[in-house]
Amino acid sequence: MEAAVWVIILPLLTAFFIGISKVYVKKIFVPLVISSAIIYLYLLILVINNSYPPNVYSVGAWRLIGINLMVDPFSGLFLLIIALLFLPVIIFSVKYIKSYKHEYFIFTYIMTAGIAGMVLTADLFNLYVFLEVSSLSSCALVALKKTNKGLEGAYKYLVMSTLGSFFILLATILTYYLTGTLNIAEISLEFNEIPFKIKSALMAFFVFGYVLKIGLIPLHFWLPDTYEDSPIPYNVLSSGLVMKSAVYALIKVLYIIFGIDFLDKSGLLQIGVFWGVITFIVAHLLAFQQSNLSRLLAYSSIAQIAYIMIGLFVGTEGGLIGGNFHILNHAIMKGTLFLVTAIFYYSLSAVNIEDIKGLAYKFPILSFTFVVASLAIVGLPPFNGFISKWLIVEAALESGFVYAAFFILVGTFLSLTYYLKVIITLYTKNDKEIVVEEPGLSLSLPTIFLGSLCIVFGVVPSLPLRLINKIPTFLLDNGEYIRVLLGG
Amino acid sequence: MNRINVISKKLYKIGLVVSLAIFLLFIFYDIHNLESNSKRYLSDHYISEGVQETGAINIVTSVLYDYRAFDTLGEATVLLTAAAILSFLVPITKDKMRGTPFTIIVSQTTQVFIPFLAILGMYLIFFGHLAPGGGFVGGVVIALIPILLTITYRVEFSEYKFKPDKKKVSEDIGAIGFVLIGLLGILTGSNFLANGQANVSLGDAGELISAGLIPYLNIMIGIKVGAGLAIIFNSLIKEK
Amino acid sequence: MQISYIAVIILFCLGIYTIISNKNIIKMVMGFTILESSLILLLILISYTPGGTAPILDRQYEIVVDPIPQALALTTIVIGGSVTAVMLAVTIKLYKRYRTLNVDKLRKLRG
Amino acid sequence: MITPGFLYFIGAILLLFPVYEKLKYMLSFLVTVAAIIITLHLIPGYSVQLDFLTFTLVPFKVDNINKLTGLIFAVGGLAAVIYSISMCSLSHLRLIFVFIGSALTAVFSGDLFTLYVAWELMTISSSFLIIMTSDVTKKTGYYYFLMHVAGGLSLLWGIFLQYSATGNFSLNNIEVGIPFFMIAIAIKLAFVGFHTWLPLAYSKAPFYVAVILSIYTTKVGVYVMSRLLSGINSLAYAGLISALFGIAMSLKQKRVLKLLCYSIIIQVGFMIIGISIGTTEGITGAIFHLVNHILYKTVLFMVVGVVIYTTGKDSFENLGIMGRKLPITSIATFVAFMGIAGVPFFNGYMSKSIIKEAIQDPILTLGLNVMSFGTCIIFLKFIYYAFFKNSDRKVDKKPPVSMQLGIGFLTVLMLLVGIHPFFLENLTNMHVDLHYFDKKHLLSGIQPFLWSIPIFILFKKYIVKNYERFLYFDIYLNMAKLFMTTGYHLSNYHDGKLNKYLLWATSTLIILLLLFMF
Repeated sequence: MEAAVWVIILPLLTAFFIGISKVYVKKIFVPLVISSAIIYLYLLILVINNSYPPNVYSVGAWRLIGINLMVDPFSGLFLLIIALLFLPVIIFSVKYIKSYKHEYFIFTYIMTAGIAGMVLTADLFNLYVFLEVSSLSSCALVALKKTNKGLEGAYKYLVMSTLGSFFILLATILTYYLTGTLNIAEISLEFNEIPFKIKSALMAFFVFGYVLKIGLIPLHFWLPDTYEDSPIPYNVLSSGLVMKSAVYALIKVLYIIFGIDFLDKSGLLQIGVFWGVITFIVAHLLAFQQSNLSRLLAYSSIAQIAYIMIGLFVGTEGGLIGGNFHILNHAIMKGTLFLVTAIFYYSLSAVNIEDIKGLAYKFPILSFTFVVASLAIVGLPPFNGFISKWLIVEAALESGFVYAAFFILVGTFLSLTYYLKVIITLYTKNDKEIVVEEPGLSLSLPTIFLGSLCIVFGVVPSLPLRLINKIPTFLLDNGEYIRVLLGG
Repeated sequence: MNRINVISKKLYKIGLVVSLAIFLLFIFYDIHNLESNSKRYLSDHYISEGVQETGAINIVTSVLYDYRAFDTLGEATVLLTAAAILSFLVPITKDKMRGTPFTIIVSQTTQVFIPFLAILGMYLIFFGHLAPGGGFVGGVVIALIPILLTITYRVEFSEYKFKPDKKKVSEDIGAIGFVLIGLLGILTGSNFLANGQANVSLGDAGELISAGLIPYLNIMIGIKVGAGLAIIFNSLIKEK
Repeated sequence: MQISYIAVIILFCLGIYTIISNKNIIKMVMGFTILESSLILLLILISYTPGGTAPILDRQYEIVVDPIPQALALTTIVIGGSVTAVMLAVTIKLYKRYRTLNVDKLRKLRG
Repeated sequence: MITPGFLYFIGAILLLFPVYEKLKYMLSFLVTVAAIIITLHLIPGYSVQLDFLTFTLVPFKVDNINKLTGLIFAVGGLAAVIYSISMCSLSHLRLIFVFIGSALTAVFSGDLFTLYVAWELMTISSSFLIIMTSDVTKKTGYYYFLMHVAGGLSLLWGIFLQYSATGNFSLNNIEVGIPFFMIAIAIKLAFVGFHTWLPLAYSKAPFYVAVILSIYTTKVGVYVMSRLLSGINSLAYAGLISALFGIAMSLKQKRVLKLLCYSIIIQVGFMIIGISIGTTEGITGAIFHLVNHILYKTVLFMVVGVVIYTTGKDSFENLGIMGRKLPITSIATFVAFMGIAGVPFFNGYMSKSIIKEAIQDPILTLGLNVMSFGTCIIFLKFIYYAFFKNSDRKVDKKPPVSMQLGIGFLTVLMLLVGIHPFFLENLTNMHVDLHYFDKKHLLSGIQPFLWSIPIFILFKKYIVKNYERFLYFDIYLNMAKLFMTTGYHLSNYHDGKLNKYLLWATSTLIILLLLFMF
């Protein structure tokens, strides 16, 4: 299982080599980036294929006294998202990014490495370190354009993510103090003897720290700010991976370390579902008010994350499947929407919704992709968003969260209001002569690829569900996970 | 009305912080009352077996560069990221640092200091596995050289002596070197960043050439941290 | 309970208070530094064993303090330093653009 | 076995390839005709099963009722496509194909899941049809889409309740969530109170789009109602009220298309009454009425379309162009009028008689007569403007052959059904034990028509008059305003002050700690 560690170090090495190539050999830059991305794709597929049954890779061969990487279906899903998003975004960015190209790629690769590390590691402190790697580099990407808005967004992001990290660190240190170990499985075993109150306090710190990075209301404010004036291909990775990796870490910590019984007893499941409902209602209301396209999509991201949180906090098998499927789907759908937005920005620097008026007649295929992705994200059949929302609602109903299930449907309606607004603007004829820079194939092909996945996963949901169906066993029953990690 | 508003806001903030403090006090008190001293088997293992397993006398170093070397890779990456952010956020135009005129004493002392700093840094890096110190500390000391140059002779001189590009490249080389040394483990049929497990000769504990790959990892981190901190400092100072 | 843990709590809450009540960006960064140092202090405290020596085993010692938190503290210092450096850089940039250090004046992004 | 709905989807995909003008005609013709042939040869009882996620779905199931409905949908598809093909662009044609295909899928669906998917596909395709056709329909399309998605979500919620209670997706035995099914169907049916989208969409959209929408949208609602909610007797009165509302509104309209829209609401009232009775006869009558309604209402829409095509506007005065210059159109208008008025030997008579026969309640019988009477009055106005009022409008251009073909085809079918009512029964093996042409039925059928003529002549000046619009109140717009203002206030709270945000964050932390620790 050497590939697991390569998933983390290959992007790191690429980033370091880009740094060197910037100074000495500028010519190899594009081939280096592309070939590394392709090899990375191959590695990811290799690891995802081996994710079931889960296996453990021990860094430094120290087994339990060192740091372990563990590939299970849950992390396999996130690697799948990286596999689906990374190569298209890299191909897209090679043409799209014009200034600070090297820095952009350095940070993107480091960010991907950080996310891969977060997803694979089975060590609490290592999780924190990789969290910092990914959030610091994504903060750099927010500030990449060096505009006023970009810098302001970066500052707000930095403040928020640092605050969150400190609480996570505090909880990590206290966990070490209580258990004397940092391995997730051992912590989980030790935690059985810890009193309820202390565990709840630790959980509160973990939840607060990670939710600050996930962005549930009212901890969401930095998120639209970071999206507004950052390079748009980064937004694809941000909404698809950076936010999701925090979701991953939170779920892993909660389900593996604390265990589903404790979550149920402490009331976190109820609170989480309620929090999710509040979040998506408010986010939809706010999204309707936006005039900036990226900001609108950011608020929509918040709402979608809330759906995911509901699915994951319902605490049943169906909920976990639905929530995880929605994680994948949201990454694809939002990726498509952002890439189309990026093409509009590239072609005629369209930022606001008004600016894209009439573009449907200039870019018929891209607009169609946009329509498909937005209908999918609204949750209309026969696209992928519908299937995952269906699963979430079904799970919520099954476990008695009737209000949540009902409000998800209401939220679907609310999200249609603003997406339809954008679509109609897109299809309104514009008399103005617009000068358009043609996006080449390297821009439109990745977009269309992601857009077509919206339809494919909607019609044949069994493709990703084959992987996702295996996730709940390892989360609902943390004994299984612990057994594998401890090598028993 | 406005005044009351301000005061109540302030009181609210203080209330929040005080309640947080009470919670923390409560939690710490509870934790302290638990029997937690028995939960030290991991560190006990490091202390009792660490010297044999890694060959390093300094257990902190052996934790940093062997047991938990993957963390170190992560934090090196954080540092590299920070250096990269700072170096691209600085403007292209080179503003003069507002010169503080120093007397000759300062500049002369600096000249005397620099070799000692270099020696100290080297020592800290090379003896990282034997004595307090290590790559990070040594790197910081080495980074002091360009920092001192910057403070005393202005940024132009410092950058003339240590070219920014060179610093960036050496930072990258440090990081790459760390990963490559880690890959040695894979080449020898063991795992990434394996040291003793990969049949690297650990030598006798206490010797300079011992502890397998740890000294080399220390060197790489030293290069990286030195170059990175220099970049960070110069970038911050270059801003008008 | 040792008195030094109260120092950790005080530092931590001081850091939080500095962050949420100050409008000056630099002071906010200072708040983060205070927060970070409180956590480092906590790490060192939990590694401490009464009568223990530093974990450098040039000969056999009776009691040795826990080396892991010290290693973690080193990592935390580096990460915290990096974050602080980035924050300061962004602050400098922001000051150049907005000509103010008042955080409430940074209001280009809203809604 | 290929299903008719699937065939239309394939047609839509085939139309993706840029084809010659001729190929477009041929392809559409082939697909539409093949759909009719396939539907004709379906055997009741045939069904297809499909495993999807954890469910076993029945995406295709044939019985007598949906075979007939599917057949008339397919026939309507042929006529409508022929009618509109010369005007609409390739992308619109594709959307039309998807729309017809999803309507056919909905009709033949054997479980709630497939029904919902087809239902939403209909919404999506028809909304985009409205949105994309012209620049004046954007807001209409927005309204239409939102209304229909609200209906669709209501259906979905009903399905969820039903599924969690019973554990299957069966179309029969709806037990839980009936109010939600009702709302969903009411929106599709343009029931009074939920009808606001219908006049708006049909009058703003281009006429060929209105023709296609009028064939399927409300009729799918009727069909689904017959499946899910048949036999709820109280709904019959609701249908009556809806129809009376439709009569009152349609008398006041200035535009012919709007008149036709409100008349749809009246006719749907007939079907609601038939379904709510719940007996086999009632449902059969409703479905037969659906068939007849599609025939004559489509023809009327097509005729108005010809008027719009030739004169550019659908005011009542412009109807005057009919007459000798447009022979096919005029004959079709006349036949459709007789059909909708329920005059014996025309097609509406047959289904109205069946419904009347099935009713036991005297109030409903009276109501039904009033409805027929009102319909006659409304369409006498139409006929008056078309044939009796002197008009100086000139026909500038002749309608294309394809339009006339579409109208002619449906007119012939109407005459066939009217003269030989057993034709429909034989086609689907649904036999109603009724002698259409005995004295009693003939009398009761012709009465409203005969009464309406003198009354129309007497009250002509009130009926043929331009009323000002006196009432315009839309509760949905007010709800939208509430939504907007709430959002506006919320977004004002996000004023970019980091200190405020940090305060929110810290408060959240304290709340979390309080929640978890106590």
